[in-house]
Amino acid sequence: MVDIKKKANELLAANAVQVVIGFEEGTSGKSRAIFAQDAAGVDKLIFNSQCVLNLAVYLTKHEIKKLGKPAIIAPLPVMRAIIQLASEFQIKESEMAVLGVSPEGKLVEFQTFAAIESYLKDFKIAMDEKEKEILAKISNMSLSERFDFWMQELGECFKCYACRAACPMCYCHKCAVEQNKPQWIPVAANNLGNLEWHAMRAMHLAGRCVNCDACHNACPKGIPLNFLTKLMMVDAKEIFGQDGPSLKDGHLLSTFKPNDKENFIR
Amino acid sequence: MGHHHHEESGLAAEVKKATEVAAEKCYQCGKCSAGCPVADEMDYTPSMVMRMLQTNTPENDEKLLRSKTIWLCLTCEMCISRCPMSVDIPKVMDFMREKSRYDKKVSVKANDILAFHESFLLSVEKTGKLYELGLIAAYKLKTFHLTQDIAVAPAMFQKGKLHLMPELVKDRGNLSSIFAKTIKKK
Amino acid sequence: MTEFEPKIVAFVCNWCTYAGADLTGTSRIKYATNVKLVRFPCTGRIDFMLLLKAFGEGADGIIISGCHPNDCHYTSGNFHARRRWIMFRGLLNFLGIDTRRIQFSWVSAAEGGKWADIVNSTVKSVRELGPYNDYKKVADFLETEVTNG
Amino acid sequence: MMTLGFYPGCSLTGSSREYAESVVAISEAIGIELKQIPDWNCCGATAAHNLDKELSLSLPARILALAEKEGMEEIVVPCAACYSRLTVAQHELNHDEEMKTKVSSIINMPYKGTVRIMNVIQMLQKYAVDKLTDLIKKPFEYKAACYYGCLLVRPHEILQFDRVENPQTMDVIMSQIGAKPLDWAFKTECCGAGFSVSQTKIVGKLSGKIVGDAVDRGADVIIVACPMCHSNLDMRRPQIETYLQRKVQTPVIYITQAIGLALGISREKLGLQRHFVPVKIS
Amino acid sequence: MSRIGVFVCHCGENISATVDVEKVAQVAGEMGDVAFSLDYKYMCSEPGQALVQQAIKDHNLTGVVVSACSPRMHEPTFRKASADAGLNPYMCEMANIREHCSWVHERSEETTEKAIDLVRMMVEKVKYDKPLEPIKVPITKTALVIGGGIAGIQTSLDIANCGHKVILVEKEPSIGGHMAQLSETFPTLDCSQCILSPRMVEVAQHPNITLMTYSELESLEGYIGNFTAKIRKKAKSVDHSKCTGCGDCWNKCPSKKIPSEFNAGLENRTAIYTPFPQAVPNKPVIDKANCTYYKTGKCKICEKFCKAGAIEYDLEDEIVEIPVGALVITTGFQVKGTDFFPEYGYGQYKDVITGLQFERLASASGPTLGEIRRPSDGKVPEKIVFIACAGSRDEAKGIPYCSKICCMYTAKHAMLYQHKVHTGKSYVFYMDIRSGGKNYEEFVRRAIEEDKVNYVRGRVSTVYEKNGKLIVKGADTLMGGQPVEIEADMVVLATASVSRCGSEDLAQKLHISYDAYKFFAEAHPKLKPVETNTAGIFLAGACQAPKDIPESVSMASGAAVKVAGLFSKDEMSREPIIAVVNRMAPPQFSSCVGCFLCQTACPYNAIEREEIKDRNGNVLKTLAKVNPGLCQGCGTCVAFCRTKSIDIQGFTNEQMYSEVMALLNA
Repeated sequence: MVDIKKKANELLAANAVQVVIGFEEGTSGKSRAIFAQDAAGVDKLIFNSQCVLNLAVYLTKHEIKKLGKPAIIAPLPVMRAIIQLASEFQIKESEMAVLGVSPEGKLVEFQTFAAIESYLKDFKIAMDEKEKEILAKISNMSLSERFDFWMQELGECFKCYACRAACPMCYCHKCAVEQNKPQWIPVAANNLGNLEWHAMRAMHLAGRCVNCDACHNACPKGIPLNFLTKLMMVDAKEIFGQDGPSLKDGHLLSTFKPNDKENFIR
Repeated sequence: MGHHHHEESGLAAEVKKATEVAAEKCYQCGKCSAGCPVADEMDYTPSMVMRMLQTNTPENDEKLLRSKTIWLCLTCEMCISRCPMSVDIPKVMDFMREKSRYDKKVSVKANDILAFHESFLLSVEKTGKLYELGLIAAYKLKTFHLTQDIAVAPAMFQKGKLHLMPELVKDRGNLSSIFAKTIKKK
Repeated sequence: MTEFEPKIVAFVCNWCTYAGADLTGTSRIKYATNVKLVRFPCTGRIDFMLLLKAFGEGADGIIISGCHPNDCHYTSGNFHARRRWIMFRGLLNFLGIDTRRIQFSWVSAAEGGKWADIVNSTVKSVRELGPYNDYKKVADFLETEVTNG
Repeated sequence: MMTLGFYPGCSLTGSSREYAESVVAISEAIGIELKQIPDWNCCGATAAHNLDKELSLSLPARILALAEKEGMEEIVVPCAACYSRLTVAQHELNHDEEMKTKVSSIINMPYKGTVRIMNVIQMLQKYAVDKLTDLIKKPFEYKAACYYGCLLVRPHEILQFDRVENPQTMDVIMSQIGAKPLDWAFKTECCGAGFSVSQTKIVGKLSGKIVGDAVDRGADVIIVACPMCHSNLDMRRPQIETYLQRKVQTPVIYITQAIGLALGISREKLGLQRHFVPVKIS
Repeated sequence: MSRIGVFVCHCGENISATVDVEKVAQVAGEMGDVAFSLDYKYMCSEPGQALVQQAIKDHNLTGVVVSACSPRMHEPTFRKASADAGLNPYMCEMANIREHCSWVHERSEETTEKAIDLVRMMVEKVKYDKPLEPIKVPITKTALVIGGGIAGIQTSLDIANCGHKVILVEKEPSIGGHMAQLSETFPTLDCSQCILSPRMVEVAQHPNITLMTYSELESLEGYIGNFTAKIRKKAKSVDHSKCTGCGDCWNKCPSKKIPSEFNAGLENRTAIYTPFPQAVPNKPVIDKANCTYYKTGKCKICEKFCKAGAIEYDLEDEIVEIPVGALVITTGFQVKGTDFFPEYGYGQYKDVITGLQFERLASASGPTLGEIRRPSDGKVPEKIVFIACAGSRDEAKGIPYCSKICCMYTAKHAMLYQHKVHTGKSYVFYMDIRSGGKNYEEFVRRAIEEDKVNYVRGRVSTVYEKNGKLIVKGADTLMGGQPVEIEADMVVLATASVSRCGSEDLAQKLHISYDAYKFFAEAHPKLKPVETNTAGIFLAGACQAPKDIPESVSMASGAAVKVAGLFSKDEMSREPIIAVVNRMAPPQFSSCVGCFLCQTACPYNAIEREEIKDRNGNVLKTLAKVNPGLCQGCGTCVAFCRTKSIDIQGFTNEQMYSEVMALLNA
């Protein structure tokens, strides 16, 4: 942490950046984002297991952009988000400084996004054993059990869109749920609407999800909606060999191979 | 999917099942026959063999299993190494030899060749290794070519190329069980 | 009680399957009335949301059909669609939605007979599966029938 | 001194022991100790795969299993026929899990299929090429027709050794020890192989064409790496001469003997006296 | 609130036999927004169409649904009728109650119900139809032809003779291509040069044709009617405006050992050279890679001897930018060399040659002045073997297809040989004789019957050299595969015709697709053989697949007509069924966030980036923008767009959505 703070101060002092996006102590042991613009702010910076939100979400926010060129504290999920966002032309290398944080909590400096991408090669995007268990548990339910399970879970959703707000990939100005010509998804929260909303979001994140769980952590109802996107992630890897975000490989669903394998088309 | 799979029968089908070699792949260019070192000794040249399989008639299947060709094939692999359609003829020959022997259809013209192979394996079964003197002896008995190579044998002794006693594999039980489970099974 | 007649919508591309279905007609091959076609320029155009909406509106089954690989009028629309369906089908299944009710197929402009087969076999299998009540419940269709709790 | 696994095969203990002798001799010279696979058996040769597929897989499998048990990673197999049988069997088993388990129960030993099988030329390429030149005492300055035969090069998909048409590996080594390798047409034609005993006439013809072409192109010596080729080209010389209708004195020696001579190893140690066609060259 | 008219057709009895058309019309009449409905025996007949037009006027309809046959049948008919009645044609839709209903079902309630549903669906669609105008695209009436072989020459002349400008780009120093290399041509045996040279000269002199030799396409941008081509004119090191083509330079050039491409390596050329005497233009270029001066900085002999003072060593490549309306790709093919055949000697035997090399031997302008002499020692071969399918129809060598021209030119070669060497014996090893074509089979028969060419049906296993002879080991499959061994003096391989190396790169520059063998792909194998899937780019000749001269020429003329047709108007209009990106007020400008996934998805590169700037030129937002010239309307982008910012006219999200709703909420 020391080295990170040191670096952050240097950057601010040299006016190389105007704001440092990081974590600070929040209420009740939780952490929250801080946008440090001076040494005092930098001093508040913390980094621990409680730092669960994906700071990359702020890189595309208009209000934050107004603060000037940012330096961002970037643990692995943020790095991944940065690569994905860059591949979607949402952010530029020249417009930010990335203060990488290694899994050991050490500062890793990157001059280019390419450098981040190659650094990530050693940290393949994947689920931990516990998550694998849960995924397997759901997958192994009978069809109707699974349906009821999700109806239960998604039934909780009251469309607060905290998941969307927390997701670095949900940067659209006008989300499809707000489209009303046609009204794809009913405005009111009801089972059908919730199912449609979360299914749509999962598809929109297919091949894009960076597995940061920010959506789940943000969900006031603790719905395991992150497993919908995790499934997309697993399939993308298993079926199409997509292995985490990439600057040049092209998007999972906007590219194809003539010999893509399926077993259900007659 | 959507394709109709009708049951295939006949030698060609058996070949395909056992060796995954599809006779229909052959388009009769003859490159195999052109390169085969023993083509002119054969009753049917390699390309002819493939054609006969394609006809898929009992008559031709029978002719093949009783042919000299299958025993003359040296498995030198020249055909397959140059085949434009990568038809693995040697594999087919192996299969047909085996079948021809088990069906007791071996051509009389191939007696010597078969006799040699069998004597060879006999020696291996008994000793675990090739006991050349034993092989020759057995072969002569099978074929009555008693005088063949009389000239060579002494020279071989004197050059130390023939042992009077066979070298034996210790675990011969293992060996004979291998034979029991394979070639002797059928 | 009369046999259950499933409602099935077919999302098809204009160049292959729609034309193929035309051929089924000109060849006077008969098939079940349950299936109604919606014409798209290309399978690449078919929004996955439409499948959910169709179930939501009470469809018991769905047919998606377009040009065979490499035959796409737009060269690669069907390839894109194929990837989309591979991912979406996995998701639906994971959500507990019955993918047996969705028949994907390639039907060319020359395959009038195949189209009839696809329609009839799909109608048959969906009929066997019965009405998609699980989903209809969610969509508050059978409100009246559904006992509270 | 490094150690490699060694599978001599039957012929090398009998009709072509000079091959074994010369292999061992030059191996020593280049600092390689060859350790025989304990209680090895015959590979089954042509006979086995002619008469029974499973047998033709099981016999090699037993040999390889024994090598594995001994912890051997690489084995040298000088006999081209054995080399071919072992390699092909290993390949087929590695591509047919079902058969693999079946065979391992037939030989009732565990079989992994991981041993690296090398012929003599591959051994030389891997462990001798750099040393060889310095070790040469007396350059082997002869016009040599390198005869590869079938089993060293075909089937290429499996052996992945030298190219099928006009192979070069032997030629390269021979020129390295001072020989002038000939460009000739019968490098990979078949000599008659398994018919050595049963079809001597055919052997006379096939081998005759080979020897004939080599001689016509002015070969002083024919270089081989396969005992079957050797016995056909050497021991069957009478039949060959009948076919060619002329006397042919050109000797046939193993590449290991040629190297041996260049390294100044004694003729006896190389077993040159064991040939039918007297080897006048030195 | 739209006013829709529904017109139900009986189609004689085709529909009314199984569908209760009256009921359909009556129910349709009660649907929302439907102002008028009727049923009629033949809607597509004159009076039928008149009914529609009348109704449009009387009930001032804003939309029309004709429920009859397939739109693929009569949509144009009724859209035109509507347009003539003053309704925007794109406000007219068809409900297919014939092919998709009456013809595939028995008469029953359900059948009629289905018909009604189909009508309801289209009524919903029409509600959301918007008046559309065909897209007008201006056309630059200049064609770019890439490749100066016979196909390129023919297509250029045809287009030019229609009065349009043509730019013909050829990467070699002269046009002519393979045809210039050929001796005689089958099946007439007239001399290739003699029929080609006049065409080459015509090209050079044609007022509408600009010839750019020694030049290559650098890049291509734009779309049909409006391309911009960048062309690299390689430095010739010779000022052709001064050069008289006298030949002093190449006669004096000291580096003479460069294998001549034109003579297929059978003869050498100099570093400063024209490919062949009849070259067009007949002025030299310096082959920098082989020129002593460029390699060592010394020599300059050509400059010394050039009276015209045309040599200019420091000339540099020049890139010109040319606006063109259409392209014809005629880059042709190439043949495999003998080194492709290890079993035939890896190309190490001098007297094993390719068919193309034989053409040079047989050609009066060739290195032997038309005498058949073998390369090794110049002897006239007494026995010659021709091997057909050398590489072609050979999966193992990666060329499973038939090269198509070999059967004929091999017969020709054997014939020419027999004509020139009367005592000679010729053998042709073949698999099948493919002689489809006018007078082709007769030609082959002549070779066999009159010129006594020995045809042996079988492939050759190997060829090897032995005391000056080539031993050919083949087999006669018509004799049961009997081995055939021939001691030949020369062997000619009819080596496979393959795509030009670099055709992949060119295809990518042009955004056209190519097949597994790198031949360029036509838009439709039957009905669009000269079009590519990129509008405005056409194909001719062997770059699409192996072809002989007559085929290449006819294809070239075909492509020329396509171009001329396109150029016959000042602007072209296209169906407005294309994608559009939505627009809204600042600060968003559009719901598009510029992720450009649509860009990678689009098969036509139709999606461009548009920067929205403020007065001071600062970029406020970057949006996707559809190029109406390139978009073909597949809608793949629409299904991708997460924000639903891109939509496709005629198949909008609202329309597809409401169609589904209409179908299911009966």
